[in-house]
Amino acid sequence: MFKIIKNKKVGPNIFHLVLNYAQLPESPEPGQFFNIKVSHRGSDDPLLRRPFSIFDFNAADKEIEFVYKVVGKGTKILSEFETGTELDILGPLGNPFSLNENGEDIHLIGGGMGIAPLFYLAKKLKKRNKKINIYIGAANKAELNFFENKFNELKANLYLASMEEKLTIKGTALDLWLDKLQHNPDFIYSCGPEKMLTAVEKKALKKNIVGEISIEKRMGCGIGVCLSCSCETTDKNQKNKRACVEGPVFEIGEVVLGG
Amino acid sequence: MFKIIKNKKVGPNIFHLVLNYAQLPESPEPGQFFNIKVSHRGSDDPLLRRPFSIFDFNAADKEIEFVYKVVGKGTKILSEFETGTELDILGPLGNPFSLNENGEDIHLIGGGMGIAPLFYLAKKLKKRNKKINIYIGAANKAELNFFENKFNELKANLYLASMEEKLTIKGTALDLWLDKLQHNPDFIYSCGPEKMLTAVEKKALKKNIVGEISIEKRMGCGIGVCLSCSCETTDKNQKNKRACVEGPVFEIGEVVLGG
Amino acid sequence: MANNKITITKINLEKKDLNLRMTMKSKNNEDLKLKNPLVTASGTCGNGKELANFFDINQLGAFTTKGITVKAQNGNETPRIAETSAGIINSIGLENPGVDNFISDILPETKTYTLPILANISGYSQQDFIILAEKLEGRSELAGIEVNLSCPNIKGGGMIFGTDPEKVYEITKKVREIYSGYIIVKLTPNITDITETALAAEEAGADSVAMINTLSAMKIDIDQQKPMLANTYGGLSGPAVRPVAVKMVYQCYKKLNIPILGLGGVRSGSDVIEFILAGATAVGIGTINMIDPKAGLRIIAEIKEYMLRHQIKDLNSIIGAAH
Amino acid sequence: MANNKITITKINLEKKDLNLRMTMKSKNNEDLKLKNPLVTASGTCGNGKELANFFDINQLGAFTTKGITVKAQNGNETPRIAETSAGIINSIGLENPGVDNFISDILPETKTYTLPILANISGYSQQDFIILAEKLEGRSELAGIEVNLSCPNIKGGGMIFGTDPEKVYEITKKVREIYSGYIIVKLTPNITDITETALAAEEAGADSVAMINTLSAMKIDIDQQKPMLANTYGGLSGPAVRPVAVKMVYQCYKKLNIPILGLGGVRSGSDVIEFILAGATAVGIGTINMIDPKAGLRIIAEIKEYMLRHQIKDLNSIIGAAH
Ligand SMILES: Cc1cc2nc3c(=O)[nH]c(=O)nc-3n(C[C@H](O)[C@H](O)[C@H](O)COP(=O)(O)OP(=O)(O)OC[C@H]3O[C@@H](n4cnc5c(N)ncnc54)[C@H](O)[C@@H]3O)c2cc1C
Ligand SMILES: Cc1cc2nc3c(=O)[nH]c(=O)nc-3n(C[C@H](O)[C@H](O)[C@H](O)COP(=O)(O)OP(=O)(O)OC[C@H]3O[C@@H](n4cnc5c(N)ncnc54)[C@H](O)[C@@H]3O)c2cc1C
Ligand SMILES: Cc1cc2nc3c(=O)[nH]c(=O)nc-3n(C[C@H](O)[C@H](O)[C@H](O)COP(=O)(O)O)c2cc1C
Ligand SMILES: Cc1cc2nc3c(=O)[nH]c(=O)nc-3n(C[C@H](O)[C@H](O)[C@H](O)COP(=O)(O)O)c2cc1C
Ligand code: FES
Ligand code: FES
Repeated sequence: MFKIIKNKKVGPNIFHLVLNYAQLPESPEPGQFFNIKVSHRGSDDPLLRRPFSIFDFNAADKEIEFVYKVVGKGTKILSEFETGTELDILGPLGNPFSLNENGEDIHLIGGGMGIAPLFYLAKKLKKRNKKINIYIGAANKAELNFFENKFNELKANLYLASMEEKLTIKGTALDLWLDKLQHNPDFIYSCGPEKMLTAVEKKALKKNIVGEISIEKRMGCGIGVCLSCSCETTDKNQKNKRACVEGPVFEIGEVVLGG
Repeated sequence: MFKIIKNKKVGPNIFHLVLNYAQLPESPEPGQFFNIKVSHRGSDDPLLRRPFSIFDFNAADKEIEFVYKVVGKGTKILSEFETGTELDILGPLGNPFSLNENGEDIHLIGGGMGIAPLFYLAKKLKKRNKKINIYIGAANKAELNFFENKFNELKANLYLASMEEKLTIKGTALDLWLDKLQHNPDFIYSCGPEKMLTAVEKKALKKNIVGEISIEKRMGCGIGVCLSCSCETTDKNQKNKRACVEGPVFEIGEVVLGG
Repeated sequence: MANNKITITKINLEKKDLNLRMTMKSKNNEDLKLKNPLVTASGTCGNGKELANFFDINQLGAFTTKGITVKAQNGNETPRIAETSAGIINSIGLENPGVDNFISDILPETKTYTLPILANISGYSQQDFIILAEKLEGRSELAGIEVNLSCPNIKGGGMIFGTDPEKVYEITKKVREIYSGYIIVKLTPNITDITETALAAEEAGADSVAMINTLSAMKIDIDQQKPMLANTYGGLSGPAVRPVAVKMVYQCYKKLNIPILGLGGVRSGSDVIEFILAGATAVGIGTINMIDPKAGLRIIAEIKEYMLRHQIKDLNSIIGAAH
Repeated sequence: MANNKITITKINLEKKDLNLRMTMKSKNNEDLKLKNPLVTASGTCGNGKELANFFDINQLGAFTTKGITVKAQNGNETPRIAETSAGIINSIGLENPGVDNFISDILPETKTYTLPILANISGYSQQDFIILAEKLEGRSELAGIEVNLSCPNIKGGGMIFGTDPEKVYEITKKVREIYSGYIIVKLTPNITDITETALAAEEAGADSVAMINTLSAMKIDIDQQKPMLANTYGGLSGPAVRPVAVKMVYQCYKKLNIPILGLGGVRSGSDVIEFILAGATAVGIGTINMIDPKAGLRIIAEIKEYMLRHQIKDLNSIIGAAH
C-alpha cells in the first residue's frame, strides 16, 4: 500500500502528490509511470486506473512523487484525497529513458504536464555529471512556478516559455528550444503534447539529433494486455508497439506521430 | 447539506449517526425516514439512496439521528464516513406513526434494526405522558446495549429479549411481548422483520388490539415515483399502496404481509 | 465539421440569449413543441404530483405518464427492484389503474400543468393498442401518446411486438389511423438491429421514435441462491446502459427522417448533450429522478453552462453534430 | 431448492476440502478439465506472459489467447478505448500477428504453462474459419479453440455471423468437421434472442458456448463533438454489462445440454458465483484484469470464502442452483 504524505496544490489545477511505500517490486527509473486507482475505496467509479509519470523518487525515504493536473473526473477525485489516504497504485511500468552513453551535452524539452517526467530524469543526469539544458513551457507562468523552483534546486540551465507572458521567451517550449538551439546537443529528451513532439522530432531528424521522446497514449491497462495503446512504428519487425510496455519512451523517429 | 457530527460504532456492525442540518423542509415525525446518498462525492457507486428511519430528532440543536446496521455495500461505505463529511439526504419522507388519541396504555414492540424508529416515537409518547411498555429483541445482548441505554434515559418500562442469552427472556421480541402480555393495551406500535410483524399482527387481530406497524420494503426512489415498494392492502379503494408514501407506517390489518 | 461550428459562433453569448427550445416535428399534424429537450421517462416520475412536491415541473420540456394498459394491473410481486453497477433492474410489471381510471382520475390532475403531457400506453395485443388509442383520441389534456412496444416485463406481451418490425409497423399504423395527436413509438434495445423497427415505425406514420427502453437483465442473490427480483427478469436502466442507448440513437439518426427522443442513463447536462450530438431532438430522464428528484432543474442549468462554454446559441444547431 | 442445499451440507468444511474443479463436458471428444472455473477472457490478458509478470497464471482454470485472424492485422486507429459508467468501450479491432505467426511465435511460449490454453479465432468469412481450424488442428499446445462469432468491431465481419442462427450453425459445423479438440463458440449479446444462436451452436457440434462478448456501444466527446473512439462504435464490457450477461446465461441454461462459459463484468468471487448459480460451468474474467492484474488470484480466494461461508464442498453442486 502507498500512503499519501502530501497532495498539495502547486499551481492552477496542478497538484504535487508524494506517496510513501512499504515496498516496491523494483526501483523506478525516469520515464516510467505508475497506474493509480483514483476511485474511493469500495467504489468502482471510475473503473480504470490513471497513468502518471514519476516526477521524483527517493529510495532513502521510500517516497515516490508525482505532479498531475486536474483535467477530468479521475484527477478531480485524486486531488481531493487527504494526507494519510492509502492508494492502490501499480508500477513502475513501461520502458524508461535510457541513461547510458548518450554523450555529455543533453537537452530536455518539456511542454505542459510533459515536464513532470523530466525532473527525475534531470536529477539522474546531474548525478552523472552531464551538462544539461532544460527548456520548459506551459500556458502561463503560474503553471511553471513549481517546476521552476524544483529545477533550480538542481542548479541546471533552465529556460522558460509561456504562451501568456514573456519569460525567457513568449511561446511554446518548442519555440524556446529552437530559439536557443545553436549547435547540436549529443542527445535530447522530450515529453509533452503530441503536436509538440511531432515538431521536435521533425527538427531533430532534420538536424540528425538523436534522442528519446515519451508519449501519452490513452491507456486501458498499462500492463500490455489490452492493446489500447498501440502505436504505429517504423520498426519493420514489429509494426505496432504498445505505449505502456515498449513505450512510453521511444527513440526519436521510432513512432509514427499523429499530431 | 447535512454534516456528520458523529458516526460511531455502538454495537456489532451497528452505528449511531448524528447529522447537523441547516434547514429542513418540515419537521420530521416518528416513523418517517430519510433517503441517504451513501456514495462518495463525485461517485455514482452505489447508485440508489438508502432509506433509514429517524432514530431521534432534536430541533434545538438542529440534529437528526439514525441507527443503522452494516449489511452490505452501501452501509459499509456510510460507516466509513468521517465526522465533518457532508451528506446528501432527502426527507423527511413517508407517513409517520399517528400520535393522537390512541389511548393511554401503549406497547412498543421492536425487533432488530426495527427498534430504531421506536425511540423517537417513545420520546414523543413520553412527552404526552402516555404509559408505555417497550419490548425489544435482537440476536444478542451486544446488539441491544445501545438501545437499552437510550430507552433507559426515557425511564420507560423496558423488556429485553435475545436469541443467544437470557435477558428478560431468551427468544424474540415477539416471544417477549406475548410472555408479558396480560391485558390488551390501548394501542401497539411495532417494527421489525416481516416475519415478526406478521406474527404480531396475527396476534393483535385475534385479540382485537389496534395499532400500527412500520414495514421495510425494498425501495427504488422513496418518493413515490417508481412503484418499487408496492404493498398489497385490504383497502378496497386502493389495492396497492406505496411503502414510501402511504407507508412505511400502516394500520394493523391494512397490509397483506408475506412473511 | 462540428469543430467549425464551435469556432464560428464566438459571439459572447449570455444566459438570456440561449435557445433551448426544441421542436419535435410531425409529418402528419402539429409539431410537439418543447421548452427544452428534457422529457420525463415513463414510470420513473409517477404521474406528476410526486415530482411537483420538489419543483415546478412546468420547467421541463414534457411529462410522460406511467404506462397504462386497458385493464387495471397490480404489477409483479415484490421485490421489484435491484441495484447493479451503475444501474438498476426493475420489474414493476406495469402497475396501473387501467385506462378508464387514468382518464377519470389522473388526466384531470394534469390540467394544472402547462407543459405538454404524453400518455405512455402498453398492450398485450394489437387490439389493446387500438382500444387505448380510441379512448385517448381527442383528450385535450394530452399533447400526444407514447406507444410502448418494448416493455420487457410482461410475459408474452410488449416485448414480442417491439422486436418484430412487421408488428411495429402494423400496430403503429393502426394507432396512427385512430389517434390524431402526436405519436411517439418507444422501441426496445433487446434487438439485433434497432434501425429496422425504427424505420418500420417511421413508415407506419409515427411522428417520432423513443429509444431506449430497458435492457433485459437479471441479478441473483448469491446468499439466497435465487433471483433478486420476484419476477426473475427485469429491465436494466441507469448510467450503465447509456453507451448502448447513445449508439442506437447515433445509428438511427443516419437512417431516419423523423426526430428521435433519446434516453437511457442520463444523469447530467453532459449526458443530454451527448444524446443530442448523437442525433436526439429530445432527451428522456428516467432513473436519475429516482435518485435526485430535482435532477431536471440541475440538468437544465448544466446544459446552459455547456452552451455558454461552447458559445452555442441554439441547442438545435448541434443535433447530430457528432456525425 | 437452492435453500435446501445450503442447510443440508452443514459439515464444517475446511479450505483444503473444497473442490473448485470444473469439467466442461464434451459430447464429442475429451472433456475440458479446469482446476477452477476461471478462464481468462480473450483480448484482456494478452497472451500470457504479461499477466505472468504478476502471478503464476497456472493457478487459473484456463487461458484464452487474444483473437487471431488468418492474416496479420494492425487493428483500428487509436483512441481504441473509452471509459463509461462501470464499463469500458473498446475498439481494438483484432490487432494480431495472423495465424501463422501465432503458431510460430506465440504458441511455443505457451508451452511453459501447465493450464489449458484456448485459441480465440475470428474470421471475415466461413472460409477464414475453415483455414483457422485447419491450421490449429492437431496443435498439441492447445486444449481447444474459442470460435468468436461475435466481435462487433470488424466491419462486415464477425458480428453478421453471430446474429444469424443459420450462419452460426454452418460455421460451427465446418469447424467441428475439421477441428478435433474442444470447441467453444462465443456468442454475441447484440441479438434479439440469444437462445437461438446458442442452440444452433449446440446442434452443430459445439462442445460449449461462451457468452457474452461485448455490447455494441459508443461514447461521444462532448467538447470535441465527435465520437471518443476513432472507430466510432466499440464494444461495452465491465461491471455495467453483468446483469445482461447473467440473464442470457440463465436463459440459455434452461434450454441447452452443453456447458456454458459465462462472462461479462466479473470483478469478484461473488460475481463468479452469480454466473455459476445462473448456470455457467466456467466463468471468464476480462476487463477486471486490466484494472487489477492479480484479480484471478483474489477471485479464487473469494470463491473459497463463499464456499466456506455456505458450506459448499463442491462448486459443481451449485451450477444452475438459482433456477
Ligand atoms: C504514460 C502516461 C503518463 C502520464 N503522466 C502524467 C503526469 O505525470 N501528470 C499528468 O498530469 N498527467 C499525466 N498523464 C495524463 C493523465 O493520465 C490523464 O490526464 C488522466 O488519466 C486523466 O484522468 P481524468 O479521469 O481526470 O480525465 P478523464 O475524465 O478520463 O479525461 C479527461 C481528459 O483527459 C484525457 N485522458 C484521459 N485518460 C488519458 C490517458 N490515459 N492518457 C492521456 N490522456 C488521457 C482525455 O483525452 C480527456 O480529454 C499521463 C498519461 C500517460 C499515458
Ligand atoms: C423505510 C425504511 C427504513 C429503514 N430504516 C433502517 C434503520 O433505521 N436502520 C437500519 O439499519 N436499516 C434500516 N432500513 C434498511 C436499510 O435501508 C438497508 O439495510 C440498507 O438499504 C442496506 O443497504 P446496503 O447497501 O448496505 O445493502 P445492500 O448491499 O444493498 O443489500 C444488503 C441487504 O440489505 C437488504 N436491503 C437492501 N436495500 C434495502 C431496502 N431498501 N430495504 C430493506 N432492505 C434492504 C437486502 O435485502 C440485502 O439483503 C430501512 C429500510 C426502509 C425501507
Ligand atoms: C421503475 C421504472 C419503471 C418504468 N416504467 C415504464 C413504463 O411504464 N413504460 C415505459 O415505456 N417505460 C418504462 N420504464 C423505462 C423508462 O421510461 C426508460 O426508458 C428507461 O428507464 C431508460 O432510461 P433511464 O436510464 O434514464 O432510466 C421504466 C423504467 C423504470 C426504471
Ligand atoms: C480490450 C478488449 C479486447 C477484447 N478482444 C477480444 C477478442 O480478441 N476476442 C474475443 O472473442 N473477445 C474479445 N473481447 C471480449 C472479452 O473477451 C469479453 O467477452 C468481454 O470483455 C466481456 O467480459 P468482461 O466484462 O469481463 O471484460 C475483448 C474485450 C476487451 C475489453
Ligand atoms: S494500455 Fe493496455 S496494452 Fe497498453
Ligand atoms: S420506492 Fe419508489 S414508489 Fe416507493
